[in-house]
Amino acid sequence: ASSIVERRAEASFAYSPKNEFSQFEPNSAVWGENFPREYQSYLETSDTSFRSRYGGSATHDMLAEDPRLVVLWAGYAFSTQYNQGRGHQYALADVKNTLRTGAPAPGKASPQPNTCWACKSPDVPRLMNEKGIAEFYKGTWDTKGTEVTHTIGCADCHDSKTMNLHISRPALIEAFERQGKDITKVSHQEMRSLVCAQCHVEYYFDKKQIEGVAYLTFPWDKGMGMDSIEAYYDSHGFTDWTHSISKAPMLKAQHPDYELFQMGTHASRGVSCADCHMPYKSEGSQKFTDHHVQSPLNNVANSCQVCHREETDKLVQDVYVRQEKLIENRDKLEKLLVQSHVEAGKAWELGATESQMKEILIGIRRAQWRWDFSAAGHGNSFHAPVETARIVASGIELAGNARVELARLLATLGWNREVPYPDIETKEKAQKFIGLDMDALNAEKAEFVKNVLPGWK
Amino acid sequence: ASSIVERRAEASFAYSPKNEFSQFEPNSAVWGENFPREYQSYLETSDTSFRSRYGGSATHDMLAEDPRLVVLWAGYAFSTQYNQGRGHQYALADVKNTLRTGAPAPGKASPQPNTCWACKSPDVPRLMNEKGIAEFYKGTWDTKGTEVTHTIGCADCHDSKTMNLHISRPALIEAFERQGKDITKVSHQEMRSLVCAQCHVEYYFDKKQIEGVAYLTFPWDKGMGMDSIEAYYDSHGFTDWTHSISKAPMLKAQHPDYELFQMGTHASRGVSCADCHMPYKSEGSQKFTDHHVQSPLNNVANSCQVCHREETDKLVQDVYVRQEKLIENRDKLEKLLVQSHVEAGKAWELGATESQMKEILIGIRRAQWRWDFSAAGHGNSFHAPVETARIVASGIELAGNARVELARLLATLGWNREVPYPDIETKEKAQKFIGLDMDALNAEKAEFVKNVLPGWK
Amino acid sequence: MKFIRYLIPPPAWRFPVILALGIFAGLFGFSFYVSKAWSYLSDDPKTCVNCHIMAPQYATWTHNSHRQYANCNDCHVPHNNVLNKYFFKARDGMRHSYMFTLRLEPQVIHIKEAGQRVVQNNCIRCHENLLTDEPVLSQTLEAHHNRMDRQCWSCHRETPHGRVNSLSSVPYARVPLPESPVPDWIGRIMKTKK
Ligand code: HEC
Ligand code: HEC
Ligand code: HEC
Ligand code: HEC
Ligand code: HEC
Ligand code: HEC
Ligand code: HEC
Ligand code: HEC
Ligand code: HEC
Ligand code: HEC
Ligand code: HEC
Ligand code: HEC
Ligand code: HEC
Ligand code: HEC
Ligand SMILES: [Ca+2]
Ligand SMILES: [Ca+2]
Repeated sequence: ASSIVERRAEASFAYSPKNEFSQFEPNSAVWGENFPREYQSYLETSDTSFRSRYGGSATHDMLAEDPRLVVLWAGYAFSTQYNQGRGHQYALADVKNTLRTGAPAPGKASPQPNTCWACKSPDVPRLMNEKGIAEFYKGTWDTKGTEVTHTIGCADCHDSKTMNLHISRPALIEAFERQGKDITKVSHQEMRSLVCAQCHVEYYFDKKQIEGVAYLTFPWDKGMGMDSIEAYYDSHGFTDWTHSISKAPMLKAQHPDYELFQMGTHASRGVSCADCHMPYKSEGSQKFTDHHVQSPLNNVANSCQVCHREETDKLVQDVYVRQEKLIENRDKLEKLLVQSHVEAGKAWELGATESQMKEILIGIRRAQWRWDFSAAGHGNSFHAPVETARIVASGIELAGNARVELARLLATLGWNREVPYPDIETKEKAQKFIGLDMDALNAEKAEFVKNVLPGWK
Repeated sequence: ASSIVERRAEASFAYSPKNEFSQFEPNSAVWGENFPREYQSYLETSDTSFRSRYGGSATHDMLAEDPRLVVLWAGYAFSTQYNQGRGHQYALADVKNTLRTGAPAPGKASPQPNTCWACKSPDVPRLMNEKGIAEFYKGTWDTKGTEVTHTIGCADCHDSKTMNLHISRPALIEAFERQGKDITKVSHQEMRSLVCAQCHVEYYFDKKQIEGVAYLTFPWDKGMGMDSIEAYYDSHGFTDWTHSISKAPMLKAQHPDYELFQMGTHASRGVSCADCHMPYKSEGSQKFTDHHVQSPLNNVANSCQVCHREETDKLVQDVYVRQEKLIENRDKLEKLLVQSHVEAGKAWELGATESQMKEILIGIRRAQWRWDFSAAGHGNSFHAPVETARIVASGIELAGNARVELARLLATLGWNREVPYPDIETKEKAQKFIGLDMDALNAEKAEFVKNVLPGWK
Repeated sequence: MKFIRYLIPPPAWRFPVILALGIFAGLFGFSFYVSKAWSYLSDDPKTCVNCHIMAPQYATWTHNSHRQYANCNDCHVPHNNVLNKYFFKARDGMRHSYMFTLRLEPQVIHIKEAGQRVVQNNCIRCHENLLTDEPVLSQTLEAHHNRMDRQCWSCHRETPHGRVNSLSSVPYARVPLPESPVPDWIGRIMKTKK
């Protein structure tokens, strides 16, 4: 009986703020004192035990699971290391430990700019407020190692006075402005996705606007679809890197989660990211948002089943079936891309001219852009399966056409048979094939971790 | 609750007039006297006014809308005429008037067997009952013209005593048996789709089992998916026809509506064909099944909106968006197939050998099978968009690979450039390109319509 | 009488037993009072909302056309006979209060199979006229059974609770609705004015 009394009391109980702090407080523990439920669940993103068929918070070494990726990214840092993302607690640790940021040491700069911190920490808005936006991005990544010290936290998504959701990153606001949209006018439900869209989006570093600054930019001026973004890059003459085998002018897609999600059924029904990845939860009569941001497959009851009455198994299968059907063809596209790169490499070897290669290389760029756009968002196959499938199919077509042209060109150059498929059975073989000296890279990084990182705490 | 219904039934039995008829009564008007609401709505399938973006009951001349089809079917009757299906009232008229059944005349047989009547009339179960199944299929199509005279009707789907749904076609029962399944054990809800599966399925004519009989067979022994059916045909060494340009051993897919529907979201949630194509309707205080079988887009309120609260426009857009995304890539696959056929034709012309062509032609067969499987079911893009997209993408990959091989082979044969794309802008040009004498075919058919058809009433 | 005598404790135990029974009765009464258990015997929907966790269902029901015609018990309790009605209620009530008190309730409540059968029969009970078609009925019974063998809400998915369903899905709903939108004091002032 006393518990009934207690539980009726809960209904009228509310928290009163205990702690005062500023908007730029980067330490989530400070915010957390006022909001213990949210804070406790937020800390759970450090749990790495859940693994679903293709996702989850356990680390997947993507290059080991699929060594073709190494060849697709030959000449680009992604070929050295690429893991599937895990919980927000690891954002900072992972950007420091990845080979992609290199091994800065006294007198030796990181190959990456400070822009790489942009989506990893609430110190970012704080520093931007202190120094200015461009000034923050400026310089190599190692130069702010001592200043960016808190992983993704409350200040990234919340207003400190009202605890309303807010946008802390200029790139998103700027992208809205350039599209003629006002981000302050969006609905509460849209905010429940837009806070994620600060980071879970395709981006590039615009180096043309401000001398010496890799300015974080979302390429949405012509729209957020795969084709519109490609058109944007084409019209800006933008290229991420030149492929080291085929010499194709490549684009890299990074996690276009928000963009693709919008093309799916759930978005069209007004469902937001938080509905699945941060569902509401009630403890007693206290309702709060589960801040353990994670794969909904680890929490089907509170995410999917709020809207769907099917059994857990069935809902999980829904997700897997879509992922499988998509990945089957994405894998084929990957193979075609490996072939295209090595065939183009062969053509150069046999003396092909720039003008003979031009159209072919553009075909490869476009095909791989499609592959990457579909693959880089780890939720795409479920978020928007039909659009993702459309993108994959159009990539297969482009790769096939490029290979027909390559076959004709190779024949002209005197090579009229198959170009052998490289032996890239394992990540190690693939990295060797593209000419990486992994031992050296790993050794350097170990030095960095041992000598430099401790000073960044 | 059921006891109340029973009591009311007793009351009704007492004074309602009844018509007695047998299971083999082919005339729906006779059944209709007992069931006026169902009969009236059944007659509405003669309305041809509704046209949706890709479907509806208005006739679409598919070859005129997309002349590439003519080339894909070169050497096969479908290249002469192919329309999108319309209401059940027209089943008989359309099979009689299509060029595909040829122009039988005294002394001149139809190119088709009696099996072509199988899905057009309730005279079929009646005749099968009288003569036997194989005996019914036997002989050319013109030989039963005087006996098959009623369009699709009540006896096709209903038991005359209980009015329960029943299966009137042996092909479906046999297919279930060969799979080790018992069709008499299915649930009522499954029957609401299985009555449609008597006709809306992929089929072929098995000519090997019984001498001289084109026995209607559903190729499901290995499963109902696209790949399983292909494996079935391959293992039976079956080929529908040899393509007249490429000489590829082709398969024809016909309306695999039921098979693909099963791979979609709605089927996985237990929704049946009748739920959308024959939804309940209420008139006054009575609820009955709307027998105006048609595109649900002409009846969104009673089909979609009972389950979905969205606006009509939004639901219609859902359908169109999926159709568009699918058709975009299916069109690309179509173009690749036209190219493959003409490139293969060129290779033969330049003296290619059987052994050089073999694998390539199998590639073309498999690619076109995928295209046809996705295109022939007019509802596929909505019924199972993700599976349909998977099929299209895998077709594009196969066609691309075949073309790479063809490019290498053509180069070997001394032709190292593009094979010109044929001028097939219109249906007429396309039919001319593949060597059809349409004037002759149309004139013959007109004769048949004028002289023979009147005797078939 | 003999049988009652068995229940009477030996003299030495009498006082503690009476005390225990008293406390027990008192606690029972208290629980009964605090949890408004008496209201279980009524058909008033507010009964169900005694448990705040029933709020989503209450809120959605009040926004559905059924609120005028069907209360919770019209759907969720058997109506084929009176005994069954109270038996079902008692059994359900026991489980619900047990789970509620022990905080075993899931975030998202799912109706159980037995409950589904009850609801289905109640849909049919009210809508029977619509579901039967005289001309058809005069020929065959089967068509009617066929029409009722699927859960009505597999098509009528929004009836009556909508589709989004979780303890936290209708946070701001007024549950239960105020007795009267006119506060007492206004009534009083208006009366005195007259
Ligand atoms: C616009 C926001 C944004 C920017 C800018 C950004 N990242 Fe990330 N990063 C993300 C997101 C979102 C993920 C999670 C991706 C996923 O779903 O796995 C991520 C994941 C990572 C990971 C963990 C997974 C892995 O790949 O091993 C590393 C490391 C990383 N980023 C490094 C970098 C580096 C280096 C840069 C600069 C070149 C950078 N990030 C720039 C948003 C960003
Ligand atoms: C400030 C940038 C930022 C914001 C804001 C952000 N994310 Fe992330 N997110 C990341 C990064 C970076 C990672 C990868 C961390 C790693 O692997 O080191 C990540 C990882 C994830 C993961 C993978 C977790 C796992 O267990 O595998 C999910 C799911 C996710 N984010 C969803 C969201 C959602 C939903 C939102 C909005 C409610 C959001 N994120 C907001 C940067 C961000
Ligand atoms: C990745 C983005 C993200 C981060 C980081 C984040 N939140 Fe939230 N938070 C949300 C979202 C989304 C909601 C739901 C808001 C809504 O629906 O109004 C929310 C809601 C809240 C609420 C409102 C009550 C509730 O539970 O719904 C509080 C309080 C809150 N968060 C506190 C915190 C604290 C404290 C931290 C840091 C420990 C934090 N949040 C970190 C996204 C975030
Ligand atoms: C906030 C509500 C909500 C949540 C949470 C939700 N869904 Fe949905 N889901 C919908 C709606 C609305 C639709 C559109 C169809 C409809 O109207 O019923 C839908 C459609 C679907 C479909 C069919 C669409 C497709 O892409 O084929 C699947 C499958 C599905 N959901 C599975 C899931 C799974 C798995 C989860 C959890 C990871 C989930 N849903 C979470 C509301 C939701
Ligand atoms: C209807 C439910 C639903 C919504 C809404 C949704 N997601 Fe997801 N998301 C999923 C599912 C299911 C997965 C697959 C998880 C898996 O494979 O374990 C996923 C995967 C992810 C992943 C990869 C997680 C991992 O384990 O690697 C990220 C990141 C992600 N989603 C971000 C987002 C963002 C950002 C949004 C909004 C723009 C969003 N999601 C909206 C259901 C949803
Ligand atoms: C297994 C059942 C079945 C068999 C056997 C069958 N059909 Fe059909 N037929 C259908 C169905 C179902 C449609 C409707 C297709 C649609 O959705 O458009 C149809 C449509 C048609 C149409 C109208 C659309 C058009 O193509 O112009 C004609 C004519 C036709 N069939 C002729 C034939 C001929 C000739 C044969 C024999 C070679 C045949 N049918 C064998 C089931 C069958
Ligand atoms: C006896 C064979 C047969 C049965 C049984 C059958 N169909 Fe058909 N159906 C056809 C044929 C043949 C056509 C094409 C008629 C024509 O175009 O001449 C057709 C056409 C259609 C069309 C196109 C109508 C339009 O207006 O465009 C739809 C939709 C359809 N059927 C759905 C169904 C459904 C749903 C069922 C089961 C409830 C079903 N059919 C049962 C043979 C059948
Ligand atoms: C293409 C298949 C098909 C044809 C042809 C057909 N029916 Fe039906 N009929 C159905 C389906 C499906 C149902 C729904 C049965 C169920 O759910 O139990 C139905 C239901 C009925 C019912 C039960 C009452 C109701 O309305 O739900 C009657 C009576 C009936 N049909 C009479 C007829 C008559 C008379 C004809 C001929 C004029 C006819 N049917 C032709 C498929 C068909
Ligand atoms: C297969 C889907 C389906 C099932 C199952 C179903 N219904 Fe319906 N119901 C419909 C459709 C479609 C209509 C719309 C008829 C109309 O408005 O003309 C409808 C109409 C109704 C209406 C009238 C609504 C109005 O606006 O007038 C009531 C009441 C009803 N159904 C009750 C039930 C009951 C009770 C059951 C269970 C025995 C049930 N339904 C099962 C599809 C279904
Ligand atoms: C008998 C019920 C029913 C009918 C009728 C129905 N649906 Fe659905 N629909 C569902 C269910 C159940 C789902 C699965 C998602 C869920 O659980 O909410 C779904 C999913 C969907 C989805 C998402 C799946 C996908 O393929 O992306 C769309 C879109 C949709 N329906 C549109 C329609 C349209 C348009 C119609 C009418 C032509 C229709 N539905 C008719 C029950 C129905
Ligand atoms: C959830 C709703 C739904 C279900 C269930 C469903 N369909 Fe459809 N069907 C549609 C829609 C929507 C279209 C597209 C109509 C259009 O484009 O006008 C369609 C199109 C069709 C067409 C082509 C009609 C035309 O206008 O040419 C046929 C034939 C068809 N369906 C048969 C079936 C069969 C057979 C089944 C069961 C195996 C089935 N459908 C199940 C919604 C459904
Ligand atoms: C003492 C608190 C309490 C009261 C009062 C209450 N419920 Fe419940 N109810 C619960 C709990 C706890 C559950 C979840 C039990 C479970 O999931 O097994 C529940 C589950 C349900 C369910 C779904 C599970 C099932 O048994 O099928 C229905 C239906 C339901 N309640 C109806 C009602 C109705 C109608 C009333 C009013 C007559 C009512 N409840 C009053 C606590 C209560
Ligand atoms: C018109 C009939 C009807 C009325 C009135 C009704 N319910 Fe329900 N109730 C249902 C149906 C149907 C379901 C099953 C919903 C489902 O499975 O999606 C249900 C489910 C529930 C559940 C379980 C939750 C779930 O989604 O499975 C609870 C709890 C519940 N009702 C409580 C109530 C309460 C409390 C009231 C009165 C305020 C009420 N119901 C009034 C028909 C009704
Ligand atoms: C106590 C009697 C009663 C019960 C039990 C009942 N209904 Fe009703 N229902 C009604 C009445 C009366 C109306 C007319 C309401 C109106 O006209 O707005 C109605 C209206 C409807 C409608 C049309 C309006 C709407 O909300 O869409 C549907 C559909 C319906 N009921 C389905 C059901 C289903 C499904 C169940 C069981 C879960 C059910 N009913 C249980 C009495 C009842
Ligand atoms: Ca990019
Ligand atoms: Ca066939």
